[in-house]
Amino acid sequence: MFLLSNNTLDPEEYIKELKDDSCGGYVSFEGWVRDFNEGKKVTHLKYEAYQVLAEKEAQQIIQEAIEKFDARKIKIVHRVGDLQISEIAVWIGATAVHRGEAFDACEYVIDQLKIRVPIWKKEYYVDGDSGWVECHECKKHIHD
Amino acid sequence: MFLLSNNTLDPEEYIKELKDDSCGGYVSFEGWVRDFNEGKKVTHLKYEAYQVLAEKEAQQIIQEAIEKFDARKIKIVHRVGDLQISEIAVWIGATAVHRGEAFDACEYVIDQLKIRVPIWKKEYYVDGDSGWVECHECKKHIHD
Amino acid sequence: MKSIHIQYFAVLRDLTKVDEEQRETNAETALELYEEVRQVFGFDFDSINLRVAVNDSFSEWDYKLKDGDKLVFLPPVSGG
Amino acid sequence: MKSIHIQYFAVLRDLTKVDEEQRETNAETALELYEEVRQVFGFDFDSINLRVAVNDSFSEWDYKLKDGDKLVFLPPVSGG
Repeated sequence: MFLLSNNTLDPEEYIKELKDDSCGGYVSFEGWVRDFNEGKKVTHLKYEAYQVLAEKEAQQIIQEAIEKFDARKIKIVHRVGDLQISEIAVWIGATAVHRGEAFDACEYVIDQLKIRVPIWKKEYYVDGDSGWVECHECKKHIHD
Repeated sequence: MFLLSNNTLDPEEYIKELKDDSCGGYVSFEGWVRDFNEGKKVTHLKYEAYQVLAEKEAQQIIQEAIEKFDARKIKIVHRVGDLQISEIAVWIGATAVHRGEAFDACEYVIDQLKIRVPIWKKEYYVDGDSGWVECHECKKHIHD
Repeated sequence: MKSIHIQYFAVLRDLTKVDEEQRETNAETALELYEEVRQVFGFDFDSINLRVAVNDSFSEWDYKLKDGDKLVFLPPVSGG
Repeated sequence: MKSIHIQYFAVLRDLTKVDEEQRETNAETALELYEEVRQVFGFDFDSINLRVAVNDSFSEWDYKLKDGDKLVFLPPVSGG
């Protein structure tokens, strides 16, 4: 299951949906907002999502991970809106009968999410500058 | 840091010690008590530890993981005493600047813990039987 | 003339200043429509660096536009 | 004669029925001591399947016992 949230993420709440007496391993990943990126000090950031397609693509990734790695349940929650340093940007939980499957599934999901799911991050820097991350790859840097 | 706990594990509490504004990735593993093992239905189980050596060995594993994978902080909490189905037997949290390092460190710690740290599991089955896990490898099965 | 609904996100939206528009166009393909709006808003990105979604699914740049289609031009993603 | 403190865990403790004992012994090595207690308690495990800890550190089976040492014979672990 995939969820976009405007509010502080609450992993303890999400874990409840994954509980399963037949599962021996649970792996979770949290992406935290770092205070530095590419040598610049970050004050806060903003995520926005193309919601309908993000949900479809994330659901597809979850399905792939379950099939590839024999995982049981996988949930993804991604924050949108304004985030402060150290807040959780994304939470992923994966369960499986054995732990190796849960590790593989969880890592696959975050790796794929980062390259496929239409969510964008804008970083705001101490020097007043800001920019959409990876837009140096688009050969243009935006200054507000 | 390594901790043995007689009480229900509390991951939300342990995560607080790992928070770090310079870390972008946090991976955690939980080992849950399964209702089935090797074809037998499990009712509950018991863990016991050789505490002093378990602490030394776990601390050594944490140090290895930090050095091998450039992880920042790692914490392990292992339950001892009587556990019910679906309870957390072990919790491991690992942080790193980048997510791949956190995944690798966390998986290394649980893999090594399972083969090196002197903790033993006794399973109790629906049929009234019980046994120390892996003792079929010692060529003897204990019946209480 | 076809009427196409276009949504803008992230770096593109910073340039368009609007989240979405309904555009009357003679463009035949998704790529032709992108080149049209690129001129209008001064996007500095080649289509090769973007992806396109049609009616909420990923699509190809040579997709043949139909009246009433909903298009989104997607900058490189950076979630997670 | 040396006096050695021995702790028992898990499957071994189920057989000894005691957590620990202070044993007077003529055994020279950790292995000799294991073979001695194996006889006493009827352990069915070869030393090859166990590990030994001396004074709270992993050690070798040919470790030369000293008076006052603290030994633990470790069944295969199964934590996690």
